[in-house]
Amino acid sequence: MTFSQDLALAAPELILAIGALGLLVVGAFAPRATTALMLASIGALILAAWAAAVGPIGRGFSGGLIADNASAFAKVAIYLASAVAILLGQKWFERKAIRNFEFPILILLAALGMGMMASAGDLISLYMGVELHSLALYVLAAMHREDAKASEAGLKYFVLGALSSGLLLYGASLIYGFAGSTKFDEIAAVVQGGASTGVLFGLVFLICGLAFKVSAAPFHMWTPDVYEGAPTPVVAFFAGAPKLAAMVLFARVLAEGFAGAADQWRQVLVLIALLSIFVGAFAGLAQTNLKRLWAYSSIANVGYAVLGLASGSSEGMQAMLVFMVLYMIDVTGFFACLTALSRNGRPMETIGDMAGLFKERPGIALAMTAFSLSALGLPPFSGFWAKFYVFKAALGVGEPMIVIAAVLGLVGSVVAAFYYLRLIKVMWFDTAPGQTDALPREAQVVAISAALFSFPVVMGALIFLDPAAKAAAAAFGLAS
Amino acid sequence: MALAIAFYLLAAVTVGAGFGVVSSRNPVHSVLFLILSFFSAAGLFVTMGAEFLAMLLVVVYVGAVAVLFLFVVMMLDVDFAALRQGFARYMPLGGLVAGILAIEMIVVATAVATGGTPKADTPQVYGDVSNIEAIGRVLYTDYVYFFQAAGLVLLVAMIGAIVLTLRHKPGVRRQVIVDQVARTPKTGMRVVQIKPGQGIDQ
Amino acid sequence: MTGILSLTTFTPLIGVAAILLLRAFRSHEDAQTINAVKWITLVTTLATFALSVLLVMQYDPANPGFQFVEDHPWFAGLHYRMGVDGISILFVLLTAFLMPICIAASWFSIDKRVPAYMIAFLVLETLVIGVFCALDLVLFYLFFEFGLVPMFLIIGIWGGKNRVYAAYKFFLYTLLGSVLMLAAILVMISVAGTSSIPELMNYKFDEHLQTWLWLAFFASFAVKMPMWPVHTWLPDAHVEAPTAGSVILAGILLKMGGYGFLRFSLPMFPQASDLFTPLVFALSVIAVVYTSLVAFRQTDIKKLIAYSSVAHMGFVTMGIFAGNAIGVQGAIFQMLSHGVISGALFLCVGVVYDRMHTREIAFYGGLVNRMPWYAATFLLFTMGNVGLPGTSGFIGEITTMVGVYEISTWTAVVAATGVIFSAVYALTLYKRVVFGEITNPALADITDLDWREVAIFAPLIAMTLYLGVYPAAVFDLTQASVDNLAAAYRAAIGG
Amino acid sequence: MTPQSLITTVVFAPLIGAIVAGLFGRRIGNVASQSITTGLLLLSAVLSWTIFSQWTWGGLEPFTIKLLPFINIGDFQSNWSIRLDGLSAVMLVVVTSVSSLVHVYSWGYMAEDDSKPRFFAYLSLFTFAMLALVTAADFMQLFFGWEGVGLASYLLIGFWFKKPTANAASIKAFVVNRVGDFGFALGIMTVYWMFGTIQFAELFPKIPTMANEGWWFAGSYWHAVDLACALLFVGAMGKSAQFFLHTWLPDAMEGPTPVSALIHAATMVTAGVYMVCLLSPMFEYAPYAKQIVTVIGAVTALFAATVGLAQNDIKRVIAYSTCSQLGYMFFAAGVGAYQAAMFHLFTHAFFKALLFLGAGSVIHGMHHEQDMRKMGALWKYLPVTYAVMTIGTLAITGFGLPNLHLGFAGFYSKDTIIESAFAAGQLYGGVAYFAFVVSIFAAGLTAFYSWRLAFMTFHGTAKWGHHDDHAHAHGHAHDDHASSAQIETHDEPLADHDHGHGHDHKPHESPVIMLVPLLLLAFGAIAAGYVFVDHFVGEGWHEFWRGAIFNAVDNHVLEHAHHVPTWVKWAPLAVSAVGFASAYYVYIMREGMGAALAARKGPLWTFLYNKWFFDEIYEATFVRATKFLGDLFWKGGDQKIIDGLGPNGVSALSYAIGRRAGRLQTGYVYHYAFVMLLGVAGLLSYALWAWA
Amino acid sequence: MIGLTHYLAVAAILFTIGVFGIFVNRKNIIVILMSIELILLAVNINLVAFSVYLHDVVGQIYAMFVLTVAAAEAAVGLAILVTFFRNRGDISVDDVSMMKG
Repeated sequence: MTFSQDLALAAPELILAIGALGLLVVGAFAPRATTALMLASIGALILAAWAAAVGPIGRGFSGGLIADNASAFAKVAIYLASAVAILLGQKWFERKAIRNFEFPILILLAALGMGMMASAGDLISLYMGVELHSLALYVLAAMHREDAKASEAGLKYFVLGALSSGLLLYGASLIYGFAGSTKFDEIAAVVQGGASTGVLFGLVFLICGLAFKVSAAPFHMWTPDVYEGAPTPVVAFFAGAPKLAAMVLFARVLAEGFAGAADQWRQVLVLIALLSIFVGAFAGLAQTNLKRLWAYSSIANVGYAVLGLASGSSEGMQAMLVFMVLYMIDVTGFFACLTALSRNGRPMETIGDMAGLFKERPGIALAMTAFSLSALGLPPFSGFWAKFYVFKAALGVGEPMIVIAAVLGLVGSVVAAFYYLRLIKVMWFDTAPGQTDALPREAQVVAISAALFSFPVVMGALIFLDPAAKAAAAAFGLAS
Repeated sequence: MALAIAFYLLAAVTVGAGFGVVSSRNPVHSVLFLILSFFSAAGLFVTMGAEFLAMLLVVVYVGAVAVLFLFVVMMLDVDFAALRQGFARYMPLGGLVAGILAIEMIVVATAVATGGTPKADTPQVYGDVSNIEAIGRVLYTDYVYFFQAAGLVLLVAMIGAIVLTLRHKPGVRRQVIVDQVARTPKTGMRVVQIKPGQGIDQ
Repeated sequence: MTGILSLTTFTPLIGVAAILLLRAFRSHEDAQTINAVKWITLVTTLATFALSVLLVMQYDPANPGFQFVEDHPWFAGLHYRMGVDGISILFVLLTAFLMPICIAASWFSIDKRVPAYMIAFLVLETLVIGVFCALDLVLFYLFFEFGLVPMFLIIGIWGGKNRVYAAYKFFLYTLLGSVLMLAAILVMISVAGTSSIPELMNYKFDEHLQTWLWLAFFASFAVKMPMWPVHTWLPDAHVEAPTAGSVILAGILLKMGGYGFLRFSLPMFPQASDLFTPLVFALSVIAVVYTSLVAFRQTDIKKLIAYSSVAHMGFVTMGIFAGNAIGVQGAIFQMLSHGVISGALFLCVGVVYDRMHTREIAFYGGLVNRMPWYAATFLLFTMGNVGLPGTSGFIGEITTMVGVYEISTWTAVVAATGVIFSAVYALTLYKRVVFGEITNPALADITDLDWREVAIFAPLIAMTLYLGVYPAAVFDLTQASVDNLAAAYRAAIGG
Repeated sequence: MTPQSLITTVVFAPLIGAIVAGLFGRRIGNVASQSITTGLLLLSAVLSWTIFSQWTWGGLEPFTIKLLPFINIGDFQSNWSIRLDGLSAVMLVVVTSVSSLVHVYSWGYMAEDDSKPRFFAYLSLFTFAMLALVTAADFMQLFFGWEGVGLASYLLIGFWFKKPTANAASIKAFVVNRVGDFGFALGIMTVYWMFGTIQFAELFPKIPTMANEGWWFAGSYWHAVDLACALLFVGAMGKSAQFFLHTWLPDAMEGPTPVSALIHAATMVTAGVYMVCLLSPMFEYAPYAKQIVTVIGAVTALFAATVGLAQNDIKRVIAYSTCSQLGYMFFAAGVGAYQAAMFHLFTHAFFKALLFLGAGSVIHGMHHEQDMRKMGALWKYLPVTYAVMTIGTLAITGFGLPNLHLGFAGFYSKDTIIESAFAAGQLYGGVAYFAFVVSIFAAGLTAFYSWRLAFMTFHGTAKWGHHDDHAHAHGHAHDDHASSAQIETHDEPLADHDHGHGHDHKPHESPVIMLVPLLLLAFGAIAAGYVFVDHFVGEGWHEFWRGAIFNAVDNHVLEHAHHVPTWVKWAPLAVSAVGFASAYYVYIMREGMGAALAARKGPLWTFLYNKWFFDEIYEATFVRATKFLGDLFWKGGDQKIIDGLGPNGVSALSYAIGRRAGRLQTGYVYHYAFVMLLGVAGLLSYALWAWA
Repeated sequence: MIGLTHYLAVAAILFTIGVFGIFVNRKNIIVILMSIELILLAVNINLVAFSVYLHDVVGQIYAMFVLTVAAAEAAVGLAILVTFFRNRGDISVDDVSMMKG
C-alpha cells in the first residue's frame, strides 16, 4: 500500500484538516466573516461526508486507519451531525454576541477526531482520535466563557474526561504489554486462543474509558452537569455525534480486537448497559431541567445501544448503528428545540417553562412531543425502531443473560416513560405563563426536520438505513 | 546490581514524590513534587534504555507542563489553606478504594510471570541503531499519520487556550503598527485655537 | 378488492389532512371553522363506516382464511401486511360504527381545542382499525401501541378533574404490558424468522418458549382487557375521560386485548394457553365477582359502569380460553355487544353530565319524571348490561358461559353468579339515578334527549336489539374462522 | 286461517300492542293506546281459545313453527319458534284470558293514573314474553321468555317509580329471580353438554338412553339427569317464588293490583310449574330431583300458608296464598302428577286472578287502603265484589263435595293433588307422604286465612272512616316492620290529585268495566274445574295431553289418585271446614280477638308476622355481605392493595429512587470521580473474580 | 534482577496514588489535575517498560503521543480552570456545584 493510497483512505480527514487549517487562517484575518466561515466549514463537512461515502475501502498507515463500510457509515453520520451543530451553534453564539470564529473550526477538528475514532485500527489511533475530539469538546463546553455554568461544565467535563483518558490509556498500555501489539488485528490473533488476565484487565480499563465517552453508567456522572451547563447548541452536538463515534470505536475494539473474549466483555457490557438504563430511567424522574432530563435520557439510551453491542453479533452491531443514528437525530432535534425557545430573552430550560407550549408554538411543541415519544420508544417514532433493532438483536442471541437484560431494559423504558410523559403533559395540558420569543429560523428548521424524520420519514428512511447499517455492521466481521 | 540500586532508588523517589504531590498542603509544593517525580521517572526510563523518552519527559513535562502548572498556581489568587480542609476525613475511604485498585493492579502486574509477556524478559538492547533512531524510523513511517494528528491535538489545545483565556479588554489601547506607519502629519497633528478661559473640549 | 383495507384504515387520516389544511388557511378558531372541522370529522368517520360496511358485504363468510390481503415488503424483513378474517372483520365494523357516534356525542360537549380533539379521534380510528387489520406482528404493534397517545391526550386534555393521574396511569400501565409483548414479538421474529401473523400461526414454537411468550403477550392483553388485578387503570381512565373517550375506551380499546388473545395466544401458543387456562379462568371469575361487588358500591356513575366493564370482560377472557367454538364465538360476540352497550351507557352518563356536570349518583334521582325518553334508553342499555335476553348482552354472556362449562364447570358456576351481581349493581344504579321523585332542585329543569342525542342513541338501540334477537348475523360471519381456530387449537393441545 | 298463523298472531299481537303503546302512547293518547293493547289482547285471547278448543276437541296435532335462527353455534342451535302442544295450548288460554281480562279491568282501575299507555304497554309486553316462554321449543327461547317476563315484572312492580318501596321491591324481584336464573342457566349448560342439544324435540328422546349416566360438575360426580333437573328447578324456584327464593313475591305487591293478578298470581309465577311439567321427560328420570321438587313444594305450601295467617295487608295475604298454592303445584309435579299440577295451575289462574282483582276492587273502593284492619262490613257497599270474592274464596279453599264430584274449580285440582300425593306415598313412600300430610294441614290453613280475609274485609264492624289521618301516618311509618327490606306503604299512589285519602268518601263499588272481568273470572273459578277435570287429570288425560307430558312406565300416580281411600277424599273438606270455623270464631263471633292476639305479639305470631324472618336473615347475610365485600374489595383490594402496591406504590417508589439517584449527583467533581473509580474497581474485581 | 514486573508495580502504585489524589483532594482542582498527570506518568512507565521488554519500539512511540497529548490536555485544562476562576473568583472544588441533582 503506497502512501498515496493511504492518503486516499484518509481523504475525509484530510479534507477536514485542511479545511480547519485554512479556515483558521481566514478566521484569524477576517474574524467577522462568521457566516462565510460557517458555510465553508459546513461545506467541508459535507464534502468530507461525501468523500467518506464514496471513498476507497481498505487499511492504511500500517493498519492504524481503517476505511470500511462501518467507518464510512459512521463518518457520514458524524460529519452531517457536526454540520448541523455548526448551523445551530454559530447563530446561537452570534445572538449571544459571542463572535467566536473558532467555533466551527473546533467542531471541524472534533469531527476530525471522531472520524479518526471511527476508523481507528490500533490503540494509538484510538487514543489520538479520542483526545482530539475530547479536547475540542472540553473547549466547546466552556466556550460560553462569561457563563459560570458553562465554565463549570467545562471544568467538570475536563477533569473527568482526563481521568477517563487516564483509565483508557492505562488499559491500552496493559493490552499493549500483554498482547504485544497495539494493532487490533494482532491483538485479535493473541486473544483468539483465550485472553490472558492482563489483557482482560486492560480491556476492562479500556471499556471504562470508552464508557465514559458514551456516558454509560457508572461513568455517566459528568453528563447531567455538562449538559446543563454547556451552551445548548453545543449540547446538541455533544449528545449525538461523539457518542456515535465512541460507540463505533467501542464496537471496533471489541469486535475486531477482542472477538475472542466476547464472553467476557459481554458480561461487562450487560452490567454497564443495565446500570445505564436504570440510572437514566430513575434519576430522570426527579429532574426539572430539561437539559439534565435529556442527559439522563441519553444515559438510558446509551444503555440500550450498549446492550446492542453486548449481544456481540452482527445484528447487534447493526442495531447499535441504527440506534445511534436515529437517536442522534432525535436528540439533535430536541436540543434544537431548546435552542430555539426562550421567553423574554431567558432560555426555556425547565419543564415548567414548557407549560402550554402546544398552544403557543404548536410546531415546536409537536416536534418536542415527537422527540419525547421517540425517546420513550413508542412506535412508530424512530426511537421505537432504534429499540426494535437493539432488542431484536439482543433477544436473537438467545443467551439467557442478555435476554433477561433485554427484558429488564424494556421495563426500565417504562420507568423512563414517566418523565417523557411529564413533558408532554406540561406542553399539552397546562396553560402558558406568557408569550415565547420569536423562534430563530435555523433552529426551527433543524427541529422540524428532525421531528419529521422521527416520524414519518423514518418509515421510509429505514428502507435505506437498514441495508447500509447492515453492510456497516458486516465490516466488523462478527458472526451473525 | 547497580541497575537494581538505581531502580529502587528512582522508584522510591518517584512514588514518594507522587505521594507528595497529592498530600502537600501547598500546591506549589505539589508542583515541585510533581517535577521531582517526573525527573526520577525519567531516570527510570534511562534504566530501561529509553533515553529519548526520558529526555522528552524532562523537556515536555518539566519544561512545559510543570511550568504551566506553576504559572497557574501562582497566577490565581487562591486561599490554599481553605483548600486543605476535609483532607483527613476522606482519607480512609479514598485509601480503601485506592488500596483495592493497587492490589488488583499489582496482582495483574505479577501475572506477567505466569501469564507471560510474549517476547522476552530482558530489556531491549539496541544494536546498530540508537533508541532515538529506532523511534524515528517507526514514527515517521508507520505513525506519520498520528504524528500529524498529534500536531492537530496541540493545535486544538492552542485554539482552546486562546478562545478561553484571551480577552480583548475594551479599555486597553493597543499598538497598531499599520496605523502608526500610515500616519501622516495631517492625521498626526491638529492645530487648535484655544480661546482664553474655555479650555480644550476634545 | 385489494387495497380496500388500507383505504378503510387510512381514510380517517384524510380527514386529518383536511382539518390541518383548513387550519392552515384559517388559523383563527371562529365558530364557523370549528363547525367545519366537526363536519369534516363526521363525514370522514361516516365514510369510513361506509367502507367498513362495504368490506363486510364483500367478505366471504365461508372462507375461514384472511381476505383482502395486502402484502408489501418493507425493511428488515418486515412487511406491510393487512388482511381480515371472521375474527377481526367485525371489530373493524364496530370501530367504524362507534366513531361517528362518538363524534356526534362530542359535538357540543367539547368546546376547547376542537380541531385537536377531532384529529385525535381520527388518528385513533386509523390506529384501531389498523390493529384489527394488521397481519404483521410489528405492524400490529405499531398500531397497537401508538393508540396510547391519542387516548392519553384525549383523557389528559379533555378529561375531568383528576385527568392527569388517570392519563398517566392509563399510559404507563398499558405501556408496561406492551413492552413485554414487544420482547415476545422480537423473540418470535428471531426464532421463527418471520413476522407474518399467518405464518406464525402455523409455526410451532417450542413448548417451553411458548410459556414465556404467552406470559409476555398475556401481560399486554391482560392490562388492555383489563383483567383482574391489573384493572385499576380502567375506572380512573373512564371517570376522567370525556364521554366519547370513554365510549372508545370501553367500546373498542378494551377489545384489542381480547382480539390479541384470539389472534396470538390461542393459535400461536396453544400448549401454553392450555397450560395457563386455569389461571385465566381464575382471574376471569375473580374479575366477574370481585368487580361486580366493587361496582355495587360505587358512588360515581361512570366508575360503576367502568367496573362493570371489567366484569364483562371477564366473560370474554374465559370464553376465549375455553378454546371451543362456542366459547370463542361467545367471546367475540360479547366484545361486540359490550362495545355497543357499554359505549351506550357511557353516552347515557354523558347526557346527564353535559347537563349537570357531575357524575355523582347521589346528585341524581327521579330523572324519569323529567326525561322519560332518556329513562327508557338508559333502561334498555342497563338491561343490556345486565344481560337480559333480547339484548345483545345476554347472547355474549350465555354463550361464553356455555363454552366455559365444557372446560370447567366451576368457572361457569362462579361466572354465573356474576349474572346475579350485575343485576344488583345495574338496577341499583338505575333506580338511584332514574327512579324516585326529583329531590334535587337542580334537576327541576333538566331536559329530555334532544334530536341529536336521539340520533346518537338510535343506532345503538337498534344494534343492541338486533344483535340480541338475531345474533346469527354475527355468528354466521365469524363461524368459519372460529371453527378453524378452535379446531386447530384443539388439535394442538390434543383435546 | 291455519292454526300456525293463528298462533303466530296470538304470540305477536301483544308485542305489537306493546310497541305501539310504548313508543307512541303519548302521541296517540290514552284511549287509543289502551284500545289497541286491549283489543289486540282480546284478539289473542279469542284466538287462543280457538286453538285450545281445536286442541281439546278438534284433534289438533302438535307442531312447531320455526321463525328465525336465534343462536346457532355448532350444536348449540336455538331458534325463534312457536311450539304448540297440550301444555302450551293450556298456557296460551290461561295467559291470554287472564291478561285480556286484566287489560280490561285496568281501564277502570288505572283510570286515574297519568301514565296509562306505559302501563298497558308493559302489560302487553309481559304477555308477549309469557307467550314466548310457553311456546318455546328450546331452552334459549324459554330463557328469553323467562327473563322477559322477569323484566316486565320488574317494570310493573316498579311502575310507580316515585315510591321507594316499589323500586326496592322491583329490584328485589329481579335479583331473586336472577338467583333462580343462575341455576337455570347452569341447568341449560348441563343439558347442552350432556346431550348435545337444547331443542326439546331432540333432547327428550335422548334422555332414556342416558338416564344412568354420571356427570362431573363443580368438583363432584353427579347423576346426570338429576343434576340437570335440580339446576333447572332452581330456576323454577326463583320464578315461582318457592321456599328460599320466595321473598320477592310479597314485596311484589307494591305493583298495581292488576299486575299482581296477572303476573304474580295467574301467569308468570306459574312458569316454574309449567317448566317442570314441560320437562317431565327429564324429571321422570331424575328421582332425586323429583324428591327435591316435592319437598320444596310442600314446605312452601306450608310455610306460605302459615305466614298468610298473620298478614294484614290484603294483597299480601293473597300473595302468600299464591305462594302456597304454587307449592301445591310443585309437589304434585314432584310426586309425578304433572297433569294435576297443570290442572291446578289452570284453575288457580282463574280464582287467584279473581281474588286479586277482587282485592283490587276493594282497594279501589276503599280509596287505596290495603290494610284489612281498617276495613270491615264492606259487603253492603261492594256487593258484586263481595260476591265474586266469596266465590274465589270458596274456590281456593277447594270447596266441593267429593261424593258428588261437584265443587268449585279448586276442589277438583287441589283434591287431585292431595290424592296424588297420597297415592304416590302409597306407591313409593318417602317424601310423598310428607307432602300429603303437609297438603292436608295447609288446606286447613288456607281455609283459615282465606276466610279471615273475607271476614275482615266484608264482615264485622266497619273500621274505616274514623281515623284516616292516623291510618295514613301509620301506613308510612309502620313500626311493626323492623327491616328496611319490607317497609310497606299501604296505599297505591294512583292519583296525583286529591283523590288520595278520601276522608268523607264512603267505600264504593267499582265501575262496570272492572266488574265484568271479575264476573267472567268468577265464572271460571266456578266452572273451570268441572269442565276440564276429565281432560286434565281424568280419564281423558292421555287424549288431552297427547304426549306433552311424559310419565315413566312405572308412574301410576294419577291412576291411583282416583282410587284413594275415602277418608283421603274427605280430609281436605274436613280441614277446610275446621279452618272456616276457626276463622269465623275469631273474626266474626269474637270480633277483636284477632287484633288482640296480634297485639300480644306472642312469639308464634311474631314469627309468622315477620315471615319466618327470612328478609331479616337475607338482609343480615347476603345483602350485608355483598355490601361489605364490595367495600372491602373496592377500598381494601383495589385502592389499598392493588393501587397501593401497584401503580401508586411503584410510581412513588420510583420517584423516591429517582430523587436519591439525583442526590447522588452532588455536583462535586471528586464525587463523580469517586463513582467512576468505584465503577472501575467494581468491574475489575468482577473481572478478577469471574475470569481469573 | 530488575524485571518488567518491577516497573509495572511502580506504575501501578503511581496510578493508585493518582487515583487516591483525585478523591482525597476534595477542594483543590489543581492538585486533581496533577493527579491526572501522575496517572499519565504511570501509563508512560507502563508503556515504556512494555516496549522495552517486548523489544518493540511502538510502546515508546505511544508514550510519546501520550506525552504530547498530556501537554495539550494540561494547557486546555488550565485554560478552563482560569475561565472558571474568572467567573467564580475561586477554584474550590466544593464550589463546583452550581449544577447537581
